[in-house]
Amino acid sequence: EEVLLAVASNFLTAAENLAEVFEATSDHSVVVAHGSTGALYAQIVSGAPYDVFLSADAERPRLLAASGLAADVRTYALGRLVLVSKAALDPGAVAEAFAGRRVALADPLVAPYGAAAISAMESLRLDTATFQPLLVTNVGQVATLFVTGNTDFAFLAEAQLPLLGAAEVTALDGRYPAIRQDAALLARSQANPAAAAFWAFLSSEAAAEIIAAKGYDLAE
Amino acid sequence: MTVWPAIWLTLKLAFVTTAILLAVALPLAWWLTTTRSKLRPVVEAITTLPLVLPPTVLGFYLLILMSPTAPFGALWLRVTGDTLTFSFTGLVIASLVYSLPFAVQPLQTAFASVPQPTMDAARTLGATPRDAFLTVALPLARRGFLTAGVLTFAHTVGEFGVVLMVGGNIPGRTRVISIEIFTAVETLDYATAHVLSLGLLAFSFCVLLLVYVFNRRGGVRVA
Amino acid sequence: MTVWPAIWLTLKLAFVTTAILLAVALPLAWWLTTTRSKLRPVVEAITTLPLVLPPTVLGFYLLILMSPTAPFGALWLRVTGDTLTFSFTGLVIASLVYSLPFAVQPLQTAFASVPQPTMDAARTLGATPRDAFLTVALPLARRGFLTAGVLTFAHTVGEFGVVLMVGGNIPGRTRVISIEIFTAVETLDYATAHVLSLGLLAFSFCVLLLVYVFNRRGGVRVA
Amino acid sequence: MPDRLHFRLKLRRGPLFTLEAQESLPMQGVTAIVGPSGSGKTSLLRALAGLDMGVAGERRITFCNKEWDGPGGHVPAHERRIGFVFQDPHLFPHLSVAGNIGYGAKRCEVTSFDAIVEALELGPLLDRGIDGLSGGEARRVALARALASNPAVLFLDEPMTGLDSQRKSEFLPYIARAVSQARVPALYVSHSSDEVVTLADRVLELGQGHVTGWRTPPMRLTAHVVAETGPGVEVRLDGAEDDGPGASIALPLRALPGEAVGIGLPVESVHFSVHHPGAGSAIMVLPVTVTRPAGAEGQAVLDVLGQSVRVPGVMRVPSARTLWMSVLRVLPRPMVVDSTK
Amino acid sequence: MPDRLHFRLKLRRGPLFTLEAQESLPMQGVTAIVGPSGSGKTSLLRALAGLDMGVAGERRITFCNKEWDGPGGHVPAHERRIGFVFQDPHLFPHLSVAGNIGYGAKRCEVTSFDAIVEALELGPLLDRGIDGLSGGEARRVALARALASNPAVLFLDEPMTGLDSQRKSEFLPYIARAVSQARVPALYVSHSSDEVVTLADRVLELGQGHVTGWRTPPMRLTAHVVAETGPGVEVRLDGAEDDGPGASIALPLRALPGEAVGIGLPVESVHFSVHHPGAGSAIMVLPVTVTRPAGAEGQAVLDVLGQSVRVPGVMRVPSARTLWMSVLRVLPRPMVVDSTK
Ligand SMILES: Nc1ncnc2c1ncn2[C@@H]1O[C@H](COP(=O)(O)OP(=O)(O)OP(=O)(O)O)[C@@H](O)[C@H]1O
Ligand SMILES: Nc1ncnc2c1ncn2[C@@H]1O[C@H](COP(=O)(O)OP(=O)(O)OP(=O)(O)O)[C@@H](O)[C@H]1O
Ligand code: MOO
Ligand SMILES: [Mg+2]
Ligand SMILES: [Mg+2]
Repeated sequence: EEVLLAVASNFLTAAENLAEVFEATSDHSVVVAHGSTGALYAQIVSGAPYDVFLSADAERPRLLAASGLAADVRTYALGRLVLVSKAALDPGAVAEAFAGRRVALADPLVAPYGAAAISAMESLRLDTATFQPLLVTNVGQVATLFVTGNTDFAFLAEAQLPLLGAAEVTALDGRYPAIRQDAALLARSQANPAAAAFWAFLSSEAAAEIIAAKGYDLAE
Repeated sequence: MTVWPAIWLTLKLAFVTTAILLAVALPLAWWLTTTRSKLRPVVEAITTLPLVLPPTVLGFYLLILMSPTAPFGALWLRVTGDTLTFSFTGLVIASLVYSLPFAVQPLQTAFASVPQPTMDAARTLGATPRDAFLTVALPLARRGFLTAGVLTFAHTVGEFGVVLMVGGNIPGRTRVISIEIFTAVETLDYATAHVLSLGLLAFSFCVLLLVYVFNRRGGVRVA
Repeated sequence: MTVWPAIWLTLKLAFVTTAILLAVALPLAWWLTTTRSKLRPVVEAITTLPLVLPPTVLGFYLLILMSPTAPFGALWLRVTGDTLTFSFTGLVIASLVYSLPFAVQPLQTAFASVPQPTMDAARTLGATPRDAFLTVALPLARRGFLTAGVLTFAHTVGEFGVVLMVGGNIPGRTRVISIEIFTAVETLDYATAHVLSLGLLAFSFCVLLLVYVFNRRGGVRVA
Repeated sequence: MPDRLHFRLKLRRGPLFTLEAQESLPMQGVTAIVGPSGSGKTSLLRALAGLDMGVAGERRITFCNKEWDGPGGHVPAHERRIGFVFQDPHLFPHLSVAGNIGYGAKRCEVTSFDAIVEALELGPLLDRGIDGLSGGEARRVALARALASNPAVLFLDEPMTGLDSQRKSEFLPYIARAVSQARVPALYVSHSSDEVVTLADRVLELGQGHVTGWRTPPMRLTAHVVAETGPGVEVRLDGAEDDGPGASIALPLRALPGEAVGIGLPVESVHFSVHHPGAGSAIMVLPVTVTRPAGAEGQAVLDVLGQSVRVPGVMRVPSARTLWMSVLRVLPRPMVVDSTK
Repeated sequence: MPDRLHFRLKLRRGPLFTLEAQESLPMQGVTAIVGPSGSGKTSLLRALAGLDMGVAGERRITFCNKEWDGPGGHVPAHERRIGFVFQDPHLFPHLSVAGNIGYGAKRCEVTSFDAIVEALELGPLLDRGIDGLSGGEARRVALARALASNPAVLFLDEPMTGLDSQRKSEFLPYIARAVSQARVPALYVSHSSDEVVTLADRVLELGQGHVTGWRTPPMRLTAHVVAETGPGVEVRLDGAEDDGPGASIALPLRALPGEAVGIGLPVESVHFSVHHPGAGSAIMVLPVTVTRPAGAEGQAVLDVLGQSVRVPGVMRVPSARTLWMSVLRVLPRPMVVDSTK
């Protein structure tokens, strides 16, 4: 049997790790689709045949449950937002560093990490008129812009850092509301044994280890 | 990340779409070229519409139309037990709409340049309209047929926006090459992006070069 | 969410691209039609390439090429003080590449169907090659010119994949209609999606209908 | 009752031209259609063939008792079995010369493909494409294509255009033979009086879209082949006496001894005189009795060796009872005598 | 030294045909080019015009001491000032009739646009598009277009195709006048002996891609206009005596009194006889002296009212010292006498 995961971009590498381990320990297989949280949610609402949705927020899984599309919801990780730059950054002088430069972030409308980035900027008292914000659809693209040299600063998930290579990282702990990442077991997949097995695996010790190792906090 | 499922899926989609569209476009283009019906401009406009509309508009409407909650999508779900959105069948339907003008337009242009007197000659020689179509109009329009095939195939291979909206990017099911490259870039998997892009680039170039080398034609000369 | 900046941006992009491309494609298509050079198939293949490549391949290479850290992008940055990616200029460059075949192909087809004897007649009447091109080939190819213009414009309006990759969706700068619709659908803002899609649909349909009603032509008749 | 083609047509073409014609044509032999450029000859043939159906107007056509167009229905063009040679060749560009000729032949019981190819000297061209054919070559292919389609009637719109005189003089008799042997009637549009003299049994004239009447049919005498010579045949005019005038005329024509041959007399090569001109450059000098002088009632009628000949009005026949007719050139035409008669 | 067009050409067209020709043509009056279909007449004209440049081969052309093609360079087609009437009209489909005729005229000092339009009776068609033109109408527009471009030389490839005989007989003199008045020489491809007799000053024959030689020029007598009559003119043959034969011939021609007129004698309408035929249908009966009988050395030469006439080999001139020549039809041609001589 096969389980089809819809994974928010920030969690993609972690999900792939989880899938590997799950496939090794069960006789099920995993297919991973990814996108921004909002895009995946819209797809599910439009009938996309996902089994498990690993969101980057708590809101959308809750909406799914409320509309009966999700059979079960649980928090699987707490995300961490970071700001990366090419040169080292003084957390106190972010506004000066940003002035006139390009700053990439995910579109807050569809990506919770983008929404978190907006909160962080507010808490740093940054005026978006003083620099060039680049809004792209998800944190994966934010990373792309940074790596290809198309932006000087990027708001990313900590889990993405290993992909970037050389980069200066500024932690933003406390400057944004907690990013509670919930998972939803979709109602249409209750009969799918692979989905049920993965749902169980997600709350296992082994899974928690992988998630933590990737740069997430664990709920309580 | 293996790229073969995406390549296979893309080719399958392009082949199925091209085959169906050529079969549909041939009579349609001939009708548009020969009819004296008042409806012609309307049909012509509808046929051309997908060309002018952004893929996202198409994607949006197809998404609405094919969603399991819409009448058509619901009917499909009841009959086949499968949802149309985010499935291969859905992609084929979307591609058919999306690439329709690319099949119809070159054929129509080619048919329009079949000289009327030549068709008249065929008729006086005893050819029925159908016979004259098959033995004169079609052979004379063969370049248009080739162009229609190549364009439809290419356009389907290059389809992105519509697929992204009605297909998502589910590996092995709806993740075609264009989406795969997009995904590879997003996940900073430049190796895959390069392999796919370069491969497609080289492949396309070679195919086109072959087509053009073998398709030498007289053309106009001036100096 | 106001939709006007996106509409305005889209139209501006399409106009600029169409104007530049027609100017470039006209001599290029004529050269391709008349030349006897061995290079013709190669140039032809290169010209057609963007048609066959998924927008994401183009987007990927443009992203790499135009980035400020790449030689071309860096040069641009030094000369103009502006980066190419995520700017209107970058979008224009991407659109030029993306829509090139849509301008060249119809013109080439039209030029190829200009009869050689008619050009010969013009020459014996004292028309220089340039003169004959302007007064005979071009008027005879005017349908092709119109088609090239409409297709280029439409294709640029519908551009999505490339823009998504090299332009992002910066409101007022690079967020064109197709991206706006995509975003609206992703955020389940169906109201905006409907307004934009319906508007575009109605507008396109009317334009096409007008084109086709006024563009009545003889065509072939068989029965 | 002989077969006829009746038509009553009214068709508008453009703001200035209306074809409005009504006539009944015998469907035997060759009916020439003449008239100035733009008088509607091509329009008439196309209308009769059932092409240009889009143009509204009156349209009644009956061919050999079969209604082609009318209240009773409409026979589509491809069922009319018309061997149409258009004013321009309009060959199929995607087919070889042989493919062009065979196009119609394939769609019916094949007639004499090889004979046609030979008569038109198309053998060496058969495998070629039609690109690069010379003007006359293309024209011959178009002719062969129409002839090979086993037509019930031939519509020939200036079919000899661009053919050299040598080929024309070989090919006109060929058409004459085809028409009489296979009993395929023909409508023949031509501006050439030679062609009309050679082929036409009657001449219909058009002017500005209307039938303006029948012209005097071309002058013609009948003769019979007495011997085959190397390059052609020797014929004797019907009514000629042994060793008398017209007893032995050499013609460059393929025919069998005993066959009937029409001897067309081109107006511009017939010299009427009151005295015998003596030895000279004429092919034959024949005694002529004027049966009816030209006058108000119509053209002059002559008796030539017992054959009656009507003289077109343009000729100035001297007013005398007996004349000499010097014929400088004849245009022969084979005639298959109807064996059922 | 008179102006000439020298050429030496070798061009392959297809696997079977090679044009390999070399000749020097006087660039005065009309040079007819005749030959069977496919002999290379069109190919020759196109090569001389500098079209078909892509085909390799030898190419040396000098026109009136100016090198058109050769080691010294290449004059492009549009600078050769050739009024080319192609075998097919090839009109500009996007222009009106007037636009077509004016196309060349706009590119040079305009010559007699109106006169040409009038001569070809194109007035009523001027505002029309070229769609729906009849075969003859299209041909006339093509002719007018070439004539109006103020050419230095005319290349006419069967230009009278599809013209009715009425219009032909009006238009041939028009071309003759244009050629002689404006001193525009012409190369004239034709299969029609009438056209050749009317126009040609000399006749070049092609066969299978080669020049096969010069033919006997058409028989022609000179005359002068003595009076204008209503429909035409009355001319007197040079050398004719008052009230003698040839003193007064009516011709349907526009010309001014005193003008010279060439009287073409079509072979098939000239009757030589030893006796005077008496009153008859001939336009004129002239006494003839045989200066040189036909024989091994060549064609017969006759003396007609003091004018010398060479008789083509095909005619059987009776062997006698003096003959009568009955002329049944003449083809007149205006001749502007060279005033510089
Ligand atoms: N579509 C049209 N629009 C306007 N006029 C037309 C159209 N079709 C035909 N005509 C006119 O109708 C007239 C008759 O044309 P048609 O071709 O029948 O002449 P024709 O007798 O065959 O002449 P020709 O001997 O020159 O071939 C011409 O004057 C032509 O210009
Ligand atoms: N591209 C070509 N390929 C093959 N053969 C060709 C090509 N072009 C011309 N020919 C041949 O060359 C020969 C001469 O053609 P051309 O048109 O010069 O003849 P023409 O003397 O003008 O004949 P016509 O009187 O029939 O017009 C023809 O036999 C023709 O088939
Ligand atoms: O992982 Mo997200 O949904 O792009 O913030
Ligand atoms: Mg006609
Ligand atoms: Mg020719």
